[in-house]
Amino acid sequence: MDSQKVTLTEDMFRRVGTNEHKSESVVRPSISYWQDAWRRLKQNKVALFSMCFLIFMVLMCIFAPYIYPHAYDEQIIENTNQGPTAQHIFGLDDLGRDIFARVWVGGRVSLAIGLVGAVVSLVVGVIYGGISGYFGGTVDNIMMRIVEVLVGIPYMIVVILVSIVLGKGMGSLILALCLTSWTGLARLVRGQILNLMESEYILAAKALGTPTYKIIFKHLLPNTLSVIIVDTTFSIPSFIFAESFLSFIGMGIQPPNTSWGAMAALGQQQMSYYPHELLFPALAISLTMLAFNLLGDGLRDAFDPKLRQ
Amino acid sequence: ACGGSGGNKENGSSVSQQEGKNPGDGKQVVNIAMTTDPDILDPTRSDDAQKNQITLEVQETLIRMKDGKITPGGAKSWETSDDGLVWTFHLQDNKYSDGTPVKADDYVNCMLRTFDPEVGCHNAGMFYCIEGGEAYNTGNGKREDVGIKAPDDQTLEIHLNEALPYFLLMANCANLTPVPADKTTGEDNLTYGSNAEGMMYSGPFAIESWTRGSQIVLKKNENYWDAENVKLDTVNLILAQEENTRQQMFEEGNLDMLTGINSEYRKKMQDKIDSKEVVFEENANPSSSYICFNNNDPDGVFSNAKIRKAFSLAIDRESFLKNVQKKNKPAYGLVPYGINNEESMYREEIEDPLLKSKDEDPVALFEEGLKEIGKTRDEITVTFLQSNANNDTKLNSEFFQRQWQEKFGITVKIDTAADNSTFNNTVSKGMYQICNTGWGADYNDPMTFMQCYLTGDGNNPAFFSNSEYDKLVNEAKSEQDMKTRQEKFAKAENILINEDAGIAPLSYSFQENLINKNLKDYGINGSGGPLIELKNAYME
Amino acid sequence: MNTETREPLIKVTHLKKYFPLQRKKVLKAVDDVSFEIYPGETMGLVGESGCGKTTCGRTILGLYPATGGTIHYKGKDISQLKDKKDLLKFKKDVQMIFQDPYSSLNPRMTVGDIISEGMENHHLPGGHARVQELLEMVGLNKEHANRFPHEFSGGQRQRIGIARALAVKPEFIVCDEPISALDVSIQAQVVNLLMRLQEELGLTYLFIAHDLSMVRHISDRVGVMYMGQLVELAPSQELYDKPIHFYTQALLSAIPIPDPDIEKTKTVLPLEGEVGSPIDCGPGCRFNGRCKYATETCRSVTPVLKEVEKGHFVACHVINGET
Amino acid sequence: MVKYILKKLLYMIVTLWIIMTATFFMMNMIPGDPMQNGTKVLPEAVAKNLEKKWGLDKPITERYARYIKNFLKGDLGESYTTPGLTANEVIASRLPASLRLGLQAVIVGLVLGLLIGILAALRRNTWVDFLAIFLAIVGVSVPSFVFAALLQKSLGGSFFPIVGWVTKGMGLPEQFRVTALPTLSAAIGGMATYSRFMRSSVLDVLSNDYILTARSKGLSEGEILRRHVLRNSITPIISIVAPQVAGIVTGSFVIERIFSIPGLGRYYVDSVNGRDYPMIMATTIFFSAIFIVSIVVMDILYALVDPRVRRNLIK
Amino acid sequence: MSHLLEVNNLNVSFHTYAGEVQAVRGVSLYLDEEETLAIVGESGCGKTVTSKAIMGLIATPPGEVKKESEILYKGKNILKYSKKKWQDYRGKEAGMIFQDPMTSLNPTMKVGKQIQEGIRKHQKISKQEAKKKTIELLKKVNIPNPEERLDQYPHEFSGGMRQRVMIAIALSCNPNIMVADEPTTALDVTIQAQILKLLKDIQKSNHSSIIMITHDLGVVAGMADRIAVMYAGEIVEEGSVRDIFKNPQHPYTYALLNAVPNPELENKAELHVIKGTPPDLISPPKGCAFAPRCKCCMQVCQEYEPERTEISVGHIARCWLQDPMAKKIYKFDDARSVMME
Ligand SMILES: Nc1ncnc2c1ncn2[C@@H]1O[C@H](COP(=O)(O)OP(=O)(O)OP(=O)(O)O)[C@@H](O)[C@H]1O
Ligand SMILES: Nc1ncnc2c1ncn2[C@@H]1O[C@H](COP(=O)(O)OP(=O)(O)OP(=O)(O)O)[C@@H](O)[C@H]1O
Ligand SMILES: [Mg+2]
Ligand SMILES: [Mg+2]
Repeated sequence: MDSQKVTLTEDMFRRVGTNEHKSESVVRPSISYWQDAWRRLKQNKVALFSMCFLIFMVLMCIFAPYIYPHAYDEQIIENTNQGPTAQHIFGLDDLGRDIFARVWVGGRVSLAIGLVGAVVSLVVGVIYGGISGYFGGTVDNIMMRIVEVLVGIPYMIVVILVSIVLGKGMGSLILALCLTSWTGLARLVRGQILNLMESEYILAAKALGTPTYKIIFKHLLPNTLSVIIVDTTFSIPSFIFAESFLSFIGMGIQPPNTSWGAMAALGQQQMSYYPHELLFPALAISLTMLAFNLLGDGLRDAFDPKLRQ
Repeated sequence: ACGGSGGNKENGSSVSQQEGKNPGDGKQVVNIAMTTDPDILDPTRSDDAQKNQITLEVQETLIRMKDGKITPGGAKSWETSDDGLVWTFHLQDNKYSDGTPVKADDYVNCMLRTFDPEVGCHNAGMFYCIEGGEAYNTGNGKREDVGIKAPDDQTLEIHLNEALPYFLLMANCANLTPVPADKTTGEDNLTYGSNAEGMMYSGPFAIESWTRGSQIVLKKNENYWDAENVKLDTVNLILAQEENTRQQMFEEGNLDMLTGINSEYRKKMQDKIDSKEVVFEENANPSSSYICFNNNDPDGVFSNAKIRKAFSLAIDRESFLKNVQKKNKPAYGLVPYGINNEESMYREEIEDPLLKSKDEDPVALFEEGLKEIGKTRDEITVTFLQSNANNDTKLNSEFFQRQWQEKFGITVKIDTAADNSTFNNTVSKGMYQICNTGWGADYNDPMTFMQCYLTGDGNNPAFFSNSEYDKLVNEAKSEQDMKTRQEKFAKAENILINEDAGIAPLSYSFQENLINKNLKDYGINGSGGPLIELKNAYME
Repeated sequence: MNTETREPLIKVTHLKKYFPLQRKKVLKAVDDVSFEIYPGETMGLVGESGCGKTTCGRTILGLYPATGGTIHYKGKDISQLKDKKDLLKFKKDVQMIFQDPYSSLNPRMTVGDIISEGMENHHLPGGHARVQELLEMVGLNKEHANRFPHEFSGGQRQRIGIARALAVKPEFIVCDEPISALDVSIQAQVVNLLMRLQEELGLTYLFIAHDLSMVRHISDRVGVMYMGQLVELAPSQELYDKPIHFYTQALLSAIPIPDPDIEKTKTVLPLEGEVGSPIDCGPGCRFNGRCKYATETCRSVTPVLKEVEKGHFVACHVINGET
Repeated sequence: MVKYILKKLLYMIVTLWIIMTATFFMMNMIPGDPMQNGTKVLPEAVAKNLEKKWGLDKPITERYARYIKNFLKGDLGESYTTPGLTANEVIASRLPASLRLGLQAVIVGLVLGLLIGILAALRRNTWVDFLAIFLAIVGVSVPSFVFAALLQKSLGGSFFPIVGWVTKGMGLPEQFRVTALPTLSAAIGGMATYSRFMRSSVLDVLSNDYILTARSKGLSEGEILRRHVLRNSITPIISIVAPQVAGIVTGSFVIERIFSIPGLGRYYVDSVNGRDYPMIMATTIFFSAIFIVSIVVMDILYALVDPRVRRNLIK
Repeated sequence: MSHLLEVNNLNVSFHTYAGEVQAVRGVSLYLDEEETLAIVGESGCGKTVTSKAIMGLIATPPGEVKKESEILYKGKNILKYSKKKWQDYRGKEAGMIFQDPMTSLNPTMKVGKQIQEGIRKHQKISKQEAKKKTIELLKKVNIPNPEERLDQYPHEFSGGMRQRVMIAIALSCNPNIMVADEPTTALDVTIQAQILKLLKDIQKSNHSSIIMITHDLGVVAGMADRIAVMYAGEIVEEGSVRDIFKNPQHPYTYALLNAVPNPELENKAELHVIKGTPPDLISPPKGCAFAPRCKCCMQVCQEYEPERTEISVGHIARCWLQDPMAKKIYKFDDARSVMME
């Protein structure tokens, strides 16, 4: 302090007055919501890595089958169940097919189904739950009873009916997948929205004459984003397994095409003798899941402006 | 299991514990797995291997097989009339576990219930050879007119429509066991066998407790006519539906027998087998698996015999059995090993019919067939209907798919039936092209297989129809000369499998079993009788 | 101020708002309140917390359906506004600044979106430029449009709320305790802003607060509420100088004064006795349990607003200790 | 409260009725019939006879009316696949095991899930947290039957029996041993979900002001966790448990199969498979009832835990 | 001379995504027995953080109490306390009344239990006795029918009543120090008056000291013995009530006093405001933190931090205007009138 004093001159005690502009300009550079979310996502190393991993998986699913020398349906029948070798790095399955090739072919189906299923039930669940929660009262009561009815009817019967009415194919597979899968999310969203309806900003929006659909989509849903993300990322494996179940009963993809779920189900039988047949598809599912979840966590944080500093 | 045997741990599985806790030297306990959960133990309705296994330990059939030979069971002797149409059985002095004597009427009652339309027994068709049976069963006849009578308490008379040389072999069916009429009156006619308490036990063992979905405990029946030769005190039948589970239980000593193991497991256990720690045994299990072509194919593909045969020949059965199924033996005929024609084993006498054509080129045949039906290769898409029983069925179809696609350059689609019911429904209505099914012997005679492919038979999923075949098989029914009979069968089989290729045989089933080395004198039956005969077994 | 001759902008007559509770009980949040607000004036509304100020304001705006009574806006009964277009127009004309600056802004919307929401709803032109203009009008920065509510202090948030209300060019604004949650220096900023806007845009305010000193400063007339009822209504200076109702007197005496000498000597009129409950209350003056002058009449007859002096209304049976 | 429950009961009855009706008509629309069950084909006359016995020859509306009539009398009909047993008997004998397995699994899943979730929240961004996320993900992405098989392989043996279930007269310790592995296998999926939700819920609660109040009283961290954090963070979990309870009860048929548990799960699958109409209806009714009841129970629990909700609930 | 509580050079930072928020920067203050110290200042200037630091309630992470900080209670540095000692200190020696009564009570715990918790923790007494004590406390804070109220939940209480419950909790172990963080901001004036009276009464009967945090100068005038004025994490002026109200020496203090509407002001006249916003504490300005908003700002203010200058005994200000050199150029009154413009 003393050292400072020395430098003080009378000049320095001249009045400069307020510099309002300066006091206001302690602002940080302002960027848009999406830019900011993206910036924050980039800062999250784990989420970024997960995203790269997922992109890698997708690229592999698209291209690997073209590059890899072994076809996914080629049966090297003499060497069934062979463990990993230099030639077949993930080994062969119980019909002597290359598991590495099959993992990527199966990934096409599983990733697509996982994503489509997640997106469809996300959309349906969110809209349904949103409407139910927003209107409350009798509407809510009836809508929730419908959910209960849907969950109550035996799934097998519904699925068989779907396959009869629509035939077997991707469309009916997705329909069967999503028929009840959205109900959990719908209930979750509804609960959240019932809470949010108490918020004053909803009242404010009503006072401004904001139409109902806008209140739901602009005010309510964004604020339930974190549960939605968690639930959705968590639901992906259940779609992957549901697909394998539906394929098993003949609704999904037809052999020799395959999926991770189907491979895992097959591998599970061989678990004690040929663990590699379960290991690789299970690993593919788990790692993808892990990546989805970590990315989901990152997204949730990135989209939460409260965490923005 | 615990009779001082070294391999067993003190704390067995919970289910065997109540009984097996005290490994006193006198205790004779055996633990066997149930692979499915039996729904009813009414002998009349015992229509699958699992139910047979249980029923035949606790009920006494007229005869019992021992080492492939017919031995007296509930009947101590029997004779047939000269025309072969009337069988007379003289019964043992047998008693039910509660001490009531077994009467001939009880056998009559059981058989009558088999035909009783109210009961709806799946096995009834097998016994249509009994006079008046079919009529009663289908509602066109009266109960009194069925040709099974009890002139006195110890005598049973059975009147047949035709002189079937193999009828005696059907006498170890659960449908020919005693069920007292007073237990099956009114409501009980339908509910008999749904709980352990309401049943009567005439066999070497009696059910002591039945926990549905879990286990059945059998106790020695002290009133059994041959009780002195029954050495086991207790048999625990433990439900274990997963193969892995059963294997682990066997290794832990919770099971004394493991049937139908696969080659992987055998390899794993080979050391123990070699060192005689466990006993390995193989037996023919007379059932065969085959591919059914829809001979009435609505698409007009498999109505052509050449195409059928091409498809049949295109399958590399050796590779299939060795690399995919890893058990059983390749089949080129219908009648499996373990089926006798009188004394001789049919399959050992008669060469597999398809072997004759083994060297024919399937592709050439296929092309000929195509020409006949006037289609080109590209026009053909074939759909394989697959049941969704388990992952193995899937594997099999994918193997066939690949084989056909590769060889014929056509598209083979796999269509999976949503469930059992759908599969049966689709097949029985003929709304499929190819599917995979099989048949297991009901009794130890080729007829049990051959009669299925008679024109219009209910169990003819291929809708196979060949008048020559019909003629041969029908003649064989009452042919008393065994040699001629065998020839007729051989000719018929050749028509079905080779000439007309109505179906494509895949495999004969062989069972590999592992047995606790201390278990002695058990029997493993092929056709008829309990799968595992424990009447004389004991633990060393 | 010669307000009487003019046509009132808002006319509230016998307004009632009851909230049904469990077991058939009702909470009478607003019970028979009547007053008028004239164009261009600020009417203050004070009273202790929970006395129904917010409810009153929201009912006037039609955010809560009224249980009884009528509200006329520019001579039209708002409960009769059935036409969608009319309703939208009404929602454009009247606005509210919410009490709680924290919960009244959607945390996931940028300030720009919050402000432009109303403009979009009413298809008002201007877009981005108008948002910036509004931000500057309320003393915020242009760049703030891209930020989120939580990045602002309470005072700034309150100003966002004000900008949101102003965006639709309303004529009448209910300011629901816009300053209670703020610290002194920011309170002053917000009040200045409101006054400036009134001057520039000719707005009419219903200014709700419980801090009498601020209300006095901004309002032309002030109403005092107690448990759902209006107990006193007078021009602000008049009310401050000559409070009549005992509750008003107590309220005024409790205002802390930022001067240690006065503070240490001043006496706060004690408000003792039973605080009544707005749930299923019967007739009688709601204040009687805490009023030292209460008589039998006070317990049985509900007092109505009487004009004691010109423009000064009081609802009390016992004025200045005399019956 | 009583009124609330009565009202819910009424809703439940209506919902159940709709489920029953829909199921009844839908199951009759799918192909296949109960006669084509076994490996052998029934003679047509016999099949006709059975059809008549089961009333399948009547028009569907008449059958529906009769079903409802019988249902109201408490008669669910006779199972086709287990002749001699009425659906009532099957349910009565099998439901306890399923319910027990389901409830034990939910409880174990909850306890473990909550514990993991709490630990993860308290040790946020440490290896504990990461391990918890990892566990959760493994928990959802590996199916329960794989876990069951692994558990059986690794722990099954003399202490934890490989198959079997509680029988009469078993002591508590023994019941524990018998049920441990199946319960654990069925619990893992739920555990994963609960731990994830619990983690964020605990974090939410920890950021509340009343935690500071509790600290300012001088309470130790343990006391704060027990008294203040737990109760408040469990409330959001409760609402996701309800569907899971029903899910575990219906979804445990694989586990029931692997461990030979005499539960109802088998019928849920097999009854459709064999077109055992009375059993389809019976299992549907029971599982739906369990689902709906668990939702109501959870609502009530929610109210018990959170006094604020209590008020709204009654309203 | 030793004070009951002495805070020396308190520095608290929060580590956030954006960087380190230096919320409290070198605060020093003291508190004597039976004294009321008021801390005033704009929102966000670090009042709550300071009080939380005194209670040891700064959550780490993200918070961090810097090493050089010292808080002496009865001569002992509590920042060096073990967990156990902290638990004994909190509640028993020092109790805190939090800012927001709506969120500071556990919504799912009965009010009685929340009060008893602290009592039972610090005083080894039976449940019965604790209950009795709780009822006494509730009576003391003027809650009618305490016996029934005990078993109710916070949401069944009005805001004022909740704040009283908070006070009861803070009082439950007769602490020597009561830290009251804006105890009345959420309340209306009548209730505010009651609560303030209550606090004063309790202080008298328990001989305790109060740290009162508020931005309501009226409240301060009525309650405080001494006042510390904070701005942007620093104490800018400190002195007795009269010093601050009658003889303020820091421009921020003038401005603060000036912003309150006073009865002399004409109806609807513009109120005096402090223009601008407080600095971002992630990068506090180089010189005096108030400089950008100060109408008397000099060049030196923008460059160098002012020092503590003692104006009279116990009256300290941190402002370059106190510098002898400034006094030469500026007249003190000038500065005041400039601020009041
Ligand atoms: N939606 C509602 N349902 C039930 N009661 C309500 C509702 N809104 C308000 N109340 C009750 O109505 C009464 C008046 O509430 P209101 O919010 O209008 O008071 P206020 O004067 O604005 O109080 P404050 O100064 O605390 O904002 C209170 O007792 C409150 O509990
Ligand atoms: N947990 C935290 N993380 C980051 N910054 C924080 C945290 N807590 C407080 N701060 C920052 O510390 C500074 C001082 O906050 P503090 O709560 O002490 O203000 P205050 O003076 O009590 O204001 P108010 O009057 O609004 O209560 C603020 O700028 C705030 O943003
Ligand atoms: Mg209000
Ligand atoms: Mg604060």
